[in-house]
Amino acid sequence: MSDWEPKIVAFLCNWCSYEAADLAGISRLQYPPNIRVIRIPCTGRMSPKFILAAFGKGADGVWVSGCHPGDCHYIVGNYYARRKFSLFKDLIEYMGIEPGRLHFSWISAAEGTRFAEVAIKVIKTVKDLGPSKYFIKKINDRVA
Amino acid sequence: MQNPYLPYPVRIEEIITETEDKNLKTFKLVFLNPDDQEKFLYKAGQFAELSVAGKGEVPIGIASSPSEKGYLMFTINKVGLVTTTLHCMKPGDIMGIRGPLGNSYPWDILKGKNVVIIGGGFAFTTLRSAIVYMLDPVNRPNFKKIHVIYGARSPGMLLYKDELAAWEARDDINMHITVDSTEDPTWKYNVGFVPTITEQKAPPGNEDTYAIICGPPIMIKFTQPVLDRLGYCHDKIIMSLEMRMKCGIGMCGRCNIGKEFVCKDGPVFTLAQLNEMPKEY
Amino acid sequence: MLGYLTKIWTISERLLKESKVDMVIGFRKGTVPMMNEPCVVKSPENVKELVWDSNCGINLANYLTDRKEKIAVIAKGCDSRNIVTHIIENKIKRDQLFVIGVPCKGMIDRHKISSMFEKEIIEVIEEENKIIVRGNDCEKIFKKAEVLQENCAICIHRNPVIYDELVAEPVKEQTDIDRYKDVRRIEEMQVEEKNNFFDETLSACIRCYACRNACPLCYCPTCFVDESRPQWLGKSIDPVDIKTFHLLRAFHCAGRCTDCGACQRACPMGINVRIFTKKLEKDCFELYGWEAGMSLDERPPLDTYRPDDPEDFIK
Amino acid sequence: MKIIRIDKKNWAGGLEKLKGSYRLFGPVKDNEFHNFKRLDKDELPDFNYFNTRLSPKSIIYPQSEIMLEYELDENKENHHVMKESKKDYSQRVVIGIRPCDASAFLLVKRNFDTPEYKDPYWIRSYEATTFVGLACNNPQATCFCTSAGCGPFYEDGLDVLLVDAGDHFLAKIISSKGENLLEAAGWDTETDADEQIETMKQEAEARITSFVTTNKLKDKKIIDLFDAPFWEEVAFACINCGTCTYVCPTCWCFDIQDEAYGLCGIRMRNWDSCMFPLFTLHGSGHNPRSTNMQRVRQRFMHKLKYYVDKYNDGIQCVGCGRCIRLCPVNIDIRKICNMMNSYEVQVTSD
Repeated sequence: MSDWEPKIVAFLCNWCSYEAADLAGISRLQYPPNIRVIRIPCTGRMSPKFILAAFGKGADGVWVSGCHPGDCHYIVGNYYARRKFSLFKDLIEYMGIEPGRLHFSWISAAEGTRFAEVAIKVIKTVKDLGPSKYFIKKINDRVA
Repeated sequence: MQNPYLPYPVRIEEIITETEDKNLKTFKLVFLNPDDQEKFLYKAGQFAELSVAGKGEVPIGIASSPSEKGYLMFTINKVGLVTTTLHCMKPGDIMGIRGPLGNSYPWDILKGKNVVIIGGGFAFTTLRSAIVYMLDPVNRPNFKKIHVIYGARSPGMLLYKDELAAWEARDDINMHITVDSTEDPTWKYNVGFVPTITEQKAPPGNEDTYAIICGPPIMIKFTQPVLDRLGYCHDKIIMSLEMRMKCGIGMCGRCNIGKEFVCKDGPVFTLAQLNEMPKEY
Repeated sequence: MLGYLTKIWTISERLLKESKVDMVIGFRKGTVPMMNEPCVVKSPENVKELVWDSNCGINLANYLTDRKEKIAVIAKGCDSRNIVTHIIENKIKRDQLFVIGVPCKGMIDRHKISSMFEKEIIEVIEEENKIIVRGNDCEKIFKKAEVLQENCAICIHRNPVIYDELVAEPVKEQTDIDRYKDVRRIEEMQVEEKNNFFDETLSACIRCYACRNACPLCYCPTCFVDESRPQWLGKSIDPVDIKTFHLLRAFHCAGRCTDCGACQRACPMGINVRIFTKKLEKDCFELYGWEAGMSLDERPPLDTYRPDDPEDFIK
Repeated sequence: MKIIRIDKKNWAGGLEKLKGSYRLFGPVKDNEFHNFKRLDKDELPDFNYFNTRLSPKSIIYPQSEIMLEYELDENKENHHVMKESKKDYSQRVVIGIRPCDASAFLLVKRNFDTPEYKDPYWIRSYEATTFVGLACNNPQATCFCTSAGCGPFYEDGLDVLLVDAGDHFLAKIISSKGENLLEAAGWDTETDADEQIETMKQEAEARITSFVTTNKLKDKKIIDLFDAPFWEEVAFACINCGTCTYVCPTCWCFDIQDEAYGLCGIRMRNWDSCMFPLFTLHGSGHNPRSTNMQRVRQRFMHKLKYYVDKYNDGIQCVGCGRCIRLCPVNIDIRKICNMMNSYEVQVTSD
């Protein structure tokens, strides 16, 4: 498994982290190519279903990133999201996903450098955990 | 044991966009194995399960006529997962087909009779099959007068426009095409809802005349009293039901109405039969 | 608790006679031991159909969703908290309801009693604090406390939160209860152990959705398991689909669940489904100081926020 | 019919012998209740049970079953073409099935084995299976098999009927399949116990205390029962879960689903339930059975009227009582059956 590379789905808020990723690109900042970005209108739009679907279809890690508290384009979307994520992360880890597979961050549009740094950190953590095994759906022997 | 769940592989030969809203496309399908075509013997009014690997199946009335050889034709409305996938497919793609399924229009009974076909919207597919079948030179002598009343919201929403025009030009079929409304000054046919046109154009009911109706529920609701007034007995009014289906062979249970399974015992019923059944369709 | 019945009849009869309500929603005697059937009584002559005993574990708030009539409903502590949630979530209006409050001493666990009684149970008779279980030519007497539903044993809100009339004086609330012992035990497990525990817990699940449907909180017109575009969940008994279902079902109840136990009581396979909802209940309490259904004036935790909410987990 | 005496000391040995040529399934206690499981080496069926929590229908008709498979990789030959999945249809035996559950398969067979279509999965499984029934010496209070077309010692649907007679079993051979099985197990002590079994049968039948009346169902009009006024009341408590249908040995409805895993996929079927709104939801959004009441009515009408009319051989229920015992809100099919049977249309005089 030495050449194994994790697949990480990143849900990035259109108004901040998504642009930060852009900025990181324009600034030619380096980070490993393990991230697949899905743009969301606001972290408030994130549904736990998206995260579970990503894990179910084989993502080794999921990363959700949005605007710093107080900076939401829709004023309060990320405040609601914060509560939702807090409970969800606790629940899914309670049910047995490894801490370190699911990440959240606040990154503003100006923080290209920070985006690259967090990306490196997220990828490293997920990579250290190895391939996902607990919430991934495969053809199963219970299905005759 | 033959596996009734195993679709015949077919190739999409041609895709025709039928209506101006682009929600209806006609698919011409050709069997990959010629033997399968021999096995697929159908009658107008039957349906088939179209199968898209990885997505599922969808029951669709067969729009081609048994008299048209070498291909099958289905006109599909974009509604759910499978039909949307179908709309995104292209000629040459491989899919599957199971059937023919269900009963058909009662051709034994219709032999030697006047047939009045009343259709609305995109429910005209198996009616097209019936018309093409009856107009086939081999079959035409088996029927007396044929009337067709077919309506859509607007001229652009009519299916099979070229064929409609060709039938208009014939004298062995009485066409009454109508649209709910139109601003097209070149429109030369009827304007008005199907029930109204039926009242004006359909022949009166008698022992020798059968009506086949397919259309949206609202059209059926208002056409039925018209046919009553015209003197059609309920056992001479023939309808085709739509239901959610999965297996298509009367086993999975969901299309059950009363003691009938719409997929196997139907989808074609006379109004007299439907009157005895719970109104759960 | 057995003495409540006459009062329930009197109130119901009065309300129906005076046309204060169109119906009374309560329980009638079941056809098998330890089961009562939720029922509706519309005429004052029929109020004697109503029963009340320790087999009324179904949450009657479940029968109020989107109703338009004026309704009297019999409510235990947990039912009343779900009624509060229903009102907050606009599933029914307060002025449509006449809440007949029942101070509750707990419901008995039929699965537990069955497993503690080797023979077939023919009859279960309830006396104050005593449950007499009879089989063919055998009998066993249990203390009610030993056969309570687990959620009742750890209940700290036995008295209705809202009511229009109480059928008896409030009961003493239980104190010094450790509600989350089982949750903590799992929290302390290693990842592997957790997965084994939940795989084992859910291995019996047949996806009948009794847990979902018995829950007054589950009223979405289209449940996520029934959504087809996209289809979030497969329909088979695949363990990941089952696990995902239970996770999301619990999550949809986050900050709303009152631990009424209806889900667990309904499960035909005896699965401990409360183990999921309780984790969220614990978190909501610890993070936001929230208990569901305690007040009509507070918004549930996922429908509000504080600028200084905890966010240690966010980078 | 031949009766073989099996001493209980020879029981385990015979079963082990059978495992050489059959896959064995039997009731096993799992936590609080019994269910049918594949018996591993040295594992014995546990007969200390009234009936299993779930019916044994899943042995023939699994809750989830792969039917077809396919490749989605366009570079491969025959991509997108379905083919049948390989299955194990080697001989199997269900040991200790209750007579009601075995006779349920005969009812279900009508659905899967029709003159027009044969369901190959169900039929092959069914034909590969030998049913060794365990007579019910002690029926439960919720059992009403005798008025639902079978009984505690009912033989139709079984290949062997086992009767527990204390230190030994009496095995009544009902079919050649059953005879072969006993032979393979090495049980061959013939005995003359017809009378003993008959007496035990009568005693067991006398212990049944619960009944339904079905005699008038056939004569009623579908529409009359369908429009009967009691459905709203019957359905009030129902929460529309699928418990009754999933635990029922005679419920057969299923759903067909495709699942793709990367570039390969399967078409599978899963049990479905008429209790679920999705069961009948049209693509257009229209749902012919959109309300709770309509779905409850469908379940009872199907079992107690439509089936009766369609096959003219009684109700689609064997009286096992599972739905009564496990319904979360205590909806009792016996009550509803009797309501339907005694329902008369009120003739309005105006």
